[in-house]
Amino acid sequence: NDLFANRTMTRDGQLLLEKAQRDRIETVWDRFENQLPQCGYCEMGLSCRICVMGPCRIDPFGEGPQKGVCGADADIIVARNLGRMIAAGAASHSDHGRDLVDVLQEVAEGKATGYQIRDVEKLKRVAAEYGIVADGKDPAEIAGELAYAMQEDYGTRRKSLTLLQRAPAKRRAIWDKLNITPRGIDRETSEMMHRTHMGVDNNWQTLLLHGLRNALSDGWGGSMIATEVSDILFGTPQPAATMVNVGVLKADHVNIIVHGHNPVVSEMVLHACQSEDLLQLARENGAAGINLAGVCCTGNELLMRNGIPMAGNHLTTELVLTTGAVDMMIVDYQCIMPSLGSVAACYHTKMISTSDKARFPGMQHREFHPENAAEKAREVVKEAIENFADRGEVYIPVEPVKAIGGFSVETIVDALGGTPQPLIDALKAGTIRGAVGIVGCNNPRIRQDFGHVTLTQKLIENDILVVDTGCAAVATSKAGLKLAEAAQMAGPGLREICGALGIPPVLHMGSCVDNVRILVLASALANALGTDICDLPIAGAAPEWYSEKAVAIGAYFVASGVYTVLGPMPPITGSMNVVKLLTEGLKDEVGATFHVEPDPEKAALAMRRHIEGKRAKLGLPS
Amino acid sequence: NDLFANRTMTRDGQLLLEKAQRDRIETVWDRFENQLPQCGYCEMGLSCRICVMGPCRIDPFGEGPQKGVCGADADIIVARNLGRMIAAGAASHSDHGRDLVDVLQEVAEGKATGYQIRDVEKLKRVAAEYGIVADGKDPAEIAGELAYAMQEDYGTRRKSLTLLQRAPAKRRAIWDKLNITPRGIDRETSEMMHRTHMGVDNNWQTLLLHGLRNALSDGWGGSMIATEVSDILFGTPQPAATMVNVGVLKADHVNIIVHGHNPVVSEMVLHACQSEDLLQLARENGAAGINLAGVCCTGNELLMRNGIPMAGNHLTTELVLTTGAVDMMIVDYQCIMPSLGSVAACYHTKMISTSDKARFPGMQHREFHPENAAEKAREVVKEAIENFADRGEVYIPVEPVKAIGGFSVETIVDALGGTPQPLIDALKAGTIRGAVGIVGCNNPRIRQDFGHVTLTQKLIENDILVVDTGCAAVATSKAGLKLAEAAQMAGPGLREICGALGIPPVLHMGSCVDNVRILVLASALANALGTDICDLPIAGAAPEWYSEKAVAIGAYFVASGVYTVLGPMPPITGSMNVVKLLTEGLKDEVGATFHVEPDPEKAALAMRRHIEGKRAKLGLPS
Amino acid sequence: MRKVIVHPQRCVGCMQCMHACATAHSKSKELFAAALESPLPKARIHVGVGLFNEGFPNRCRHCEPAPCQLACLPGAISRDVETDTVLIDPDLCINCASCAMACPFGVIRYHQHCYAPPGKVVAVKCDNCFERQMQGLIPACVEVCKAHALTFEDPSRALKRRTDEVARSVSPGVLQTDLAAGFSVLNAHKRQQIEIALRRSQS
Ligand code: SF4
Ligand code: SF4
Ligand code: FES
Ligand code: FES
Ligand SMILES: [Fe+2]
Ligand SMILES: [Fe+2]
Repeated sequence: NDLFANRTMTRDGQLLLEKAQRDRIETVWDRFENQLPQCGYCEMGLSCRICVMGPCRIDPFGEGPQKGVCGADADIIVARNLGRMIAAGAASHSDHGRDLVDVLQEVAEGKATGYQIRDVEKLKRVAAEYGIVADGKDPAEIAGELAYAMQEDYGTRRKSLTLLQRAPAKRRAIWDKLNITPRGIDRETSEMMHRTHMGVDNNWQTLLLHGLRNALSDGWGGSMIATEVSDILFGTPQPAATMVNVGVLKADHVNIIVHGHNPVVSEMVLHACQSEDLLQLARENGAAGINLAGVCCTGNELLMRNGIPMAGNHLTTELVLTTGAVDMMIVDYQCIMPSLGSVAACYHTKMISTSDKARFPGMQHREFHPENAAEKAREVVKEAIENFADRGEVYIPVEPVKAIGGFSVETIVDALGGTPQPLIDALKAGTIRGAVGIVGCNNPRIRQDFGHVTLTQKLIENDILVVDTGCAAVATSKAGLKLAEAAQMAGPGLREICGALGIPPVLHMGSCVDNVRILVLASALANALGTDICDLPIAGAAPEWYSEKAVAIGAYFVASGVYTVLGPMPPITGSMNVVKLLTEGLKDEVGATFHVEPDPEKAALAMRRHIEGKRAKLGLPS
Repeated sequence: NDLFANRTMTRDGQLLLEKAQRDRIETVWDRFENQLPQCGYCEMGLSCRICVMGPCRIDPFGEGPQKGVCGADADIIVARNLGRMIAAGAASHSDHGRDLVDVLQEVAEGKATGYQIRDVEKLKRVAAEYGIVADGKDPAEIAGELAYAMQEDYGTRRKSLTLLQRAPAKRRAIWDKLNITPRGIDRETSEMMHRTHMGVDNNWQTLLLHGLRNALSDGWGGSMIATEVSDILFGTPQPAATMVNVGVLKADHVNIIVHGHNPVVSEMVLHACQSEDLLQLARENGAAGINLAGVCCTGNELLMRNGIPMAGNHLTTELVLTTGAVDMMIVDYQCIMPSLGSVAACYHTKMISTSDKARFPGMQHREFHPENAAEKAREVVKEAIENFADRGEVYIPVEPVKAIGGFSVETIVDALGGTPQPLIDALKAGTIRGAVGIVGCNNPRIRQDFGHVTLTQKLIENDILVVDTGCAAVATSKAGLKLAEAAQMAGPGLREICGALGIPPVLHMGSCVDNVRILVLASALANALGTDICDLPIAGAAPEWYSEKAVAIGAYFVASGVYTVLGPMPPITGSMNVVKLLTEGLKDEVGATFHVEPDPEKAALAMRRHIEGKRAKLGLPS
Repeated sequence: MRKVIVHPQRCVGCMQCMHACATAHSKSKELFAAALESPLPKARIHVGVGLFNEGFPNRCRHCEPAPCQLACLPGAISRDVETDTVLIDPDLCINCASCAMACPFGVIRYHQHCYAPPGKVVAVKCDNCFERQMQGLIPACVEVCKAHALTFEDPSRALKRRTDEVARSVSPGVLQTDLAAGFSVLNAHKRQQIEIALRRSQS
């Protein structure tokens, strides 16, 4: 079916789209088509609803109004709207980080039964960065002090966030010079909301600069804290084999899907799924066992640390329900389509929401808190088991694909023999030309996974190492690029190195908050070379992004010196000034820019050109 | 001129609109007309730009799309949009409060030369509320500890904001029960931005509840801190006579206008304007003196504490420049129309922006910081004096009106003889039927000041005491209602009391952040009566509101139990569920609702009905 | 034959039809690119503002006989029978403004556009998206109007619908129902705001 093949490049997706059609399920693609054509003012960033003298819109064709009621022009309106997208993205990641710090604190206080400190070494390492003396203290005590210190990063007293010290000195000097060194994590978001109020910042340049500061408070603040605390609580990821795509569902098992972003819930669900008495109950209910799988980032968190299989990424989240094989989907927060409840209603699937800050139509709400999470998890898993008997017809149309996940910075350095030097040597020698981080979601504007997979293929063919996260990482996993054998598809240099190290040419580095692992890795390389991130032969890409979080991520990448290529166009074309600043002008300020290119082949070319340019500047062989 | 008379009820406004037309100045009303018709989706809250699967919009007629691409329906989209308005409003006030706390801290550290602790008694009183022991400490030390403690309210560790303890116990119990007790000030804003990200909170009820929590973090957090610290640093307001309307400009004086919200800048400008050497310089430059006047809330701050005259409110800010008599306008932040620079460009007026977070087209930027503010202020005032010689024709078409300002809770209680008891007795006896707080801005949808003035007149005629703030307070001042003589326009009961106490029937309580004075007063009354705020015969109104801050204010009023009548319609009519919850359902939750009524006469009727109803319930004479 | 029908009671004033129209009459046919073209494409449908600040999409009626056609001396205006469209030939137009004076609805504008000879200012108005229709697409303004204030259908169907609507509204015992409750609330609110101003100027 051509329509379905245009919607997704995945075989499971195409087959399930047919199933959805048979079952008369409305999908995200149907709703997207219903919305077309979309409002041009809104798409260009030219509509403003910041106050009720408005709403206002600017006519891009020059005939109608050129100013809002307050007097704001296209540049101001576009910049304010973009600033608020960054604020929302940064706030989302950072609030997620806050929840983890809260768990860390409760673990320290002995209140969060079920949770524990899994990586004491990392706890000590991170605590040392916060200036906490670990000697003679037990892990709980250190954890308590660390949580307290991290909370201070969320407060308003710091002049600069603690983990910024991981960035190269040159980079920090740039931030100081531009006055965009992030202070409190929440403070930068509040200030962005303040600046974008009517009659506050009406200078599009300073608005965008504050956007960078706000984004940095995410990348080197909220998200980085989220990743570090997740590692401390749930273990630092290690490479491990897993499986991906809808075929990971098992017809004879109780299938439970976790969806969302925060491992606080999903880790407890995992424990419950592994407990002997519940497995026994599953068998008593006629199932061969309990099969836990993930979608979206909470899935990635489990995959990274526990090798849990992934049923799909963003645009698969509805389709996976149409298999009829999902006995329960448990969601926490972020990127969970509010349509899921109504899709599930056509099957026997139970939908459970768990977060105090996220409810959804058609879901049962079971609120998880650190103190009751272990117990709640057992409760819902039990219900899932009981629901197994109510299954109707099951349709699992494909076999799963193998993949390797679990590449934290720590394990990458381990794989290299304890230091990043072999990687640096390979870069210097030109065996590997450079490295690219591919991140972000799916977007119905783009054939599902096509952007991620095509871009990745083109890059590894040309000896560029790819690391990826989030839905991008799931896309390349489904496409079979996360296997040691996939080195065959890489260019000769990259193939040789992957062969020697036994790693795939595309390394799964985790969830969306784990993009900070890429920042840490890039900083380590820059520090080792005594240079700045923007001088490295590296780049970033978000070929199928859709969310405000992705805008924040892109902005902290660029502000950290990483040239970043976006697939979908952000709502900025209403102001060519803003477009030019983001795609050209920022080069003079932070040494990196955005580039927008919907065609992944062209994006690959642009990135190769960028990387070769950086190599030349470093005097590395061409 | 009928057109101009329809735009504003003020004589100075009408005459200056004619002047603006002669001078070919585009005003906010022209731009408003240019924007008509406004986008109905946006006006109804039915468009969503939260992610780039969208933009999406819902067809209110039910035939076109009923869901966004993600699956969000009208209720969710409207609630998310409203939630973000509250977040922006709360963030704006709270960021303003943060700046004051920073000054307090720098004063404590001896760094903010030019600033000092003006009200040591209040410092000690507020410090005591924060649990700070003042004994044996000098004011600077107390100030340092208080600033530190207030910063903790901005952080993420508190379970509940400190100043909430001012609220009646019954009220706090309601907040706890609904789980909307605000924690960190910035945290609630961040959480709102998180909840409204795609795929997080998709329940319109919980979204709106968090909106109330976010608003409470403003009313009992950021704004309350802003007011208290302003009083500590600049003195608690005392009743004093002043003048209002464009006639306060003086043809033979150097005229300087301050505009914005934060007294941190304007207080320093005032000092500079009063310094002997600069006055001398003014005389040397041919001026009779330096005339400092305000517009908007920074003007109100100066009026309240120093009796500085007010040239106008929100919709006058452009017109005041068309007098040609303004030698300099100095702005800080919030509600400053970005059009001002281009209006000023047609005259000799110098425009100076002062805040690190707010720049504007056509303004010179002179950044004020606590350490350099005194000096910067002298610098710009000097320039204003030098600019006096460059004046062209001057048109000051009216005589100013007298008014009394400066009613802090402290002075109201003082005026009553040291306790609120006389007020309570008058309420009990029915001499005064009740009290109403009128707040908010102007909006070109409504004839300038007509809403404020008409509503106020109708209320005082019916023996309802009015307290007001912000642009509403300036409106009634211009209309002559803030004079002891205005008691003649009040009903017999109110007239008698005003006469006895020598106060006007309409009390100026300050700027927009000072709305918290109304909360404090209401709490004091409720506490004295051993009841809750929602049981008092009081109400709130925002007859001409326009800003996101006003949405936050309205929401914290209602969440605090104050029935609140809005003039302009918020962008919520796309969801009758949301409309019903806000205008009816909230009664069962927080004991108060919103009511929307564009006609001030009908609004007065609704408020009287509400007040009489509350009186009846309290068993007070009808 | 299908025609564009206007249902003014459903216009929400979003002006997206203007946007889509300008884009459909650009060189690139793409919104982002269109906004960068020279000459800038312009809308041929215009949303006016009514007495109570409500929107009204004002569009060429393609009258029969068409006063503009009758007024055009050089014969630049003709009718395409297949789509029942009054069309202006930019090559023959002499920019005399006779058609605009004749048009009772004020829908004719004068400017350059990408199909006219470069640099030539000509009379421009709605062409019923002639080009799109040839490609099997419906007019751009209709496609973008999610409120269905513009529809593309057989006029008899639209009339039938309207007739039924009216008939149902007078059915015995039936309460007048709103097209959309929230939209009515908003419109009543706006109307009231304007009436307050009128009340004052009359008194
Ligand atoms: S902030 Fe300005 S542009 Fe935005 S809605 Fe208000 S008046 Fe219009
Ligand atoms: S969040 Fe949902 S409704 Fe909003 S733009 Fe995205 S897909 Fe559309
Ligand atoms: S949709 Fe995949 S990261 Fe959000
Ligand atoms: S939907 Fe209102 S401007 Fe786009
Ligand atoms: Fe994610
Ligand atoms: Fe204000």
